[in-house]
Amino acid sequence: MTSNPLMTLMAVVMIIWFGLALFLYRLDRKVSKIEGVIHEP
Amino acid sequence: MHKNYSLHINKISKRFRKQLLFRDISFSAETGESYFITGPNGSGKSTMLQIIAGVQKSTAGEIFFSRGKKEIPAGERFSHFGFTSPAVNPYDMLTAAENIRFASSGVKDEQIDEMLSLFGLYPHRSKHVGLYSSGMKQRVRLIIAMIDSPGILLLDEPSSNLDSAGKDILFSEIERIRKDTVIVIATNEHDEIKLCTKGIDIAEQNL
Amino acid sequence: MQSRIFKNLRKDFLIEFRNRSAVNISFAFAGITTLSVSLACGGATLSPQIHSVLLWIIIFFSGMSGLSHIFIREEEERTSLFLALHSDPENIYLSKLVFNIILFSCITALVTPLYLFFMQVVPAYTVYFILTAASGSLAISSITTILGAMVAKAESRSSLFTVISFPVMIPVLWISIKLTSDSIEGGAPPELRSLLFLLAFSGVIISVSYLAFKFIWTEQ
Amino acid sequence: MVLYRLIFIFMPVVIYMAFMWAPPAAILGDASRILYFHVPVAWVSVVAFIVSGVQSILFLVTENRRREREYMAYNSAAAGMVFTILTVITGSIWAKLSWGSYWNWDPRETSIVVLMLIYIAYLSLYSSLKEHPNRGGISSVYLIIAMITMPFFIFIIPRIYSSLHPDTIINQEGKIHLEPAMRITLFSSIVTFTLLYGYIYRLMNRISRLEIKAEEKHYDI
Repeated sequence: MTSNPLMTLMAVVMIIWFGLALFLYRLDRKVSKIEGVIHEP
Repeated sequence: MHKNYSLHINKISKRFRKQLLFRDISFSAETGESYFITGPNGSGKSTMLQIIAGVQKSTAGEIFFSRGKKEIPAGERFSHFGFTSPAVNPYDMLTAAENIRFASSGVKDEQIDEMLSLFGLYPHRSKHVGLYSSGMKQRVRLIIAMIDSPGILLLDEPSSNLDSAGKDILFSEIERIRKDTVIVIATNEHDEIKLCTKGIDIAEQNL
Repeated sequence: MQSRIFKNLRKDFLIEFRNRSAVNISFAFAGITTLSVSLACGGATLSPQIHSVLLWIIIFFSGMSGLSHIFIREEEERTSLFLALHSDPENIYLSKLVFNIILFSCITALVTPLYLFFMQVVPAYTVYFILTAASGSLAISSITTILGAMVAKAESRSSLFTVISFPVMIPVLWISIKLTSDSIEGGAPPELRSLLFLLAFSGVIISVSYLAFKFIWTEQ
Repeated sequence: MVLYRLIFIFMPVVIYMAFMWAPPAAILGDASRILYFHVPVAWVSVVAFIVSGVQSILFLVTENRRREREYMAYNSAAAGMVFTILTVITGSIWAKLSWGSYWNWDPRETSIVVLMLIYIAYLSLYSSLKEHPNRGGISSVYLIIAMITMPFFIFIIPRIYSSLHPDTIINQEGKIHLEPAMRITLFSSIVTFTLLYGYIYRLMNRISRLEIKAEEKHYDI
């Protein structure tokens, strides 16, 4: 695996993406939660 | 001389970005009536008047002007009202007469001179307004509002900075025109409130 | 309506004429920039393209220094409420536009001959050169009028004005630079389509600004 | 919306396709893989610009939901700015690899820079109008004016510069030949990035809506 630089690059990009995705997803959840609180009562 | 003007304010609210100024203010006034708006500093008296004059927009609510039975469309209101406020500043580099001519719609020079001498500015007519004292500037503002003898007169703190002679002139002028004009005054001065037939306290309406 | 525009114009000219400092400064700025550029170049022979780039950079920055003034003055002297009470937004826009066009034509008419004189440039097609300068400055003043109105309401005006005008002005500058270098160099016959482009551009900007000005001037 | 959540599946697939599945291009080799990120990002920056222009027009035309529209125009521009910066960075890396210099004022490069300048100008105008009650109106008019200068660039650019940039999307006599696999990868990448933009944009709008709601709740009692 280490022999192929393309593979390493892809792994790096994937890791960056997963970090970003996790962040976005958590933000999404949080906003949904607050929306629930604000719109409910 | 004028047809009957009337002014209806229907549930006006104003909110600046972060704060609510006033809410659901309604009143109406007709020719011959003079109306006062009072309230503590910062309660939105001036804003209210500027909304009526059409230079600011309300957050909600409507304003109707009508002359006789006919409603005046928003674009033509300029020619029907006079407005003064400490926020209206005449051009410093023009003389009083030039400022008044700029504001009026085709008034004769004699009429301007007459107004200037009525308010005691005739000796200073060729000086630039930038050299005037604040009381003199206030007189210029009043002339600008009244020169076209408008059907609706909106006065925001009309006697601010005026000396007692100036106040007398102002009050006698108001007395003179009050039966042909809708007058709305935003003020906290007792003398001015006494001039009016009815009015509201914005702050109380808010509660 | 027309009398209102004339009244506004008369007022603006009276004020600017009495308080000459602002106009004087923009003329002085234009003149001094031209002089310093020609001084720095010191008789070096430059290609027509460089000449036209230099000329239009001078014109651009002269415009930047002077053209937003007409609206900023109303805000700084707090007279904009007075103006708004007595004129429709459309009239205000048109009178300020005419003022700016006149002012900027004068600035261009000062800068261009000075530049030609000091740099010893003789354009091959004189009429073409003049037409380019005229329509380029028309386009610049039509853009800057509306942007000046915007910037007058904002903070940190003068630097912001350059920032927001530049991207909108790039097409005008490009075309004017190209046309000017053509007209200095000679060779290729004059390209009328590009001149028309400048006029069309000013026309579009002026008509959109005419429609949109009330959204800037009065609160929404 | 479920549609936007698809990016969580699509993006890894696209990354895999871009690096592993698509064959390397004929001349540029593996360096050409940056294409699958550069083109979609550029596409998104234009889309974001159009969206915020349309929101600005709607802001001026419609009467209701004014504040929301103001924020929506701003949000799209803010998102677009980030994508534009990414476009410039990926583009200049690619330019270095294929033409040998990071920057050479090619028409495409020029137009993305102009777009970036417009975004910068808009954002700085918006921020310096901080407390102005008419911030939405003024900044909307600016975006509209900036938008109407765009067609003029189409007229000028061919007159001023000749292009080095490959016509990647239409691709008739382009310098890079796109095989079907490459085309599929590029296309799905564009779709995914558009979805990503949509997702982020929606999230920003929801936060703005909450902000407006909170403000009204707090002050209207």
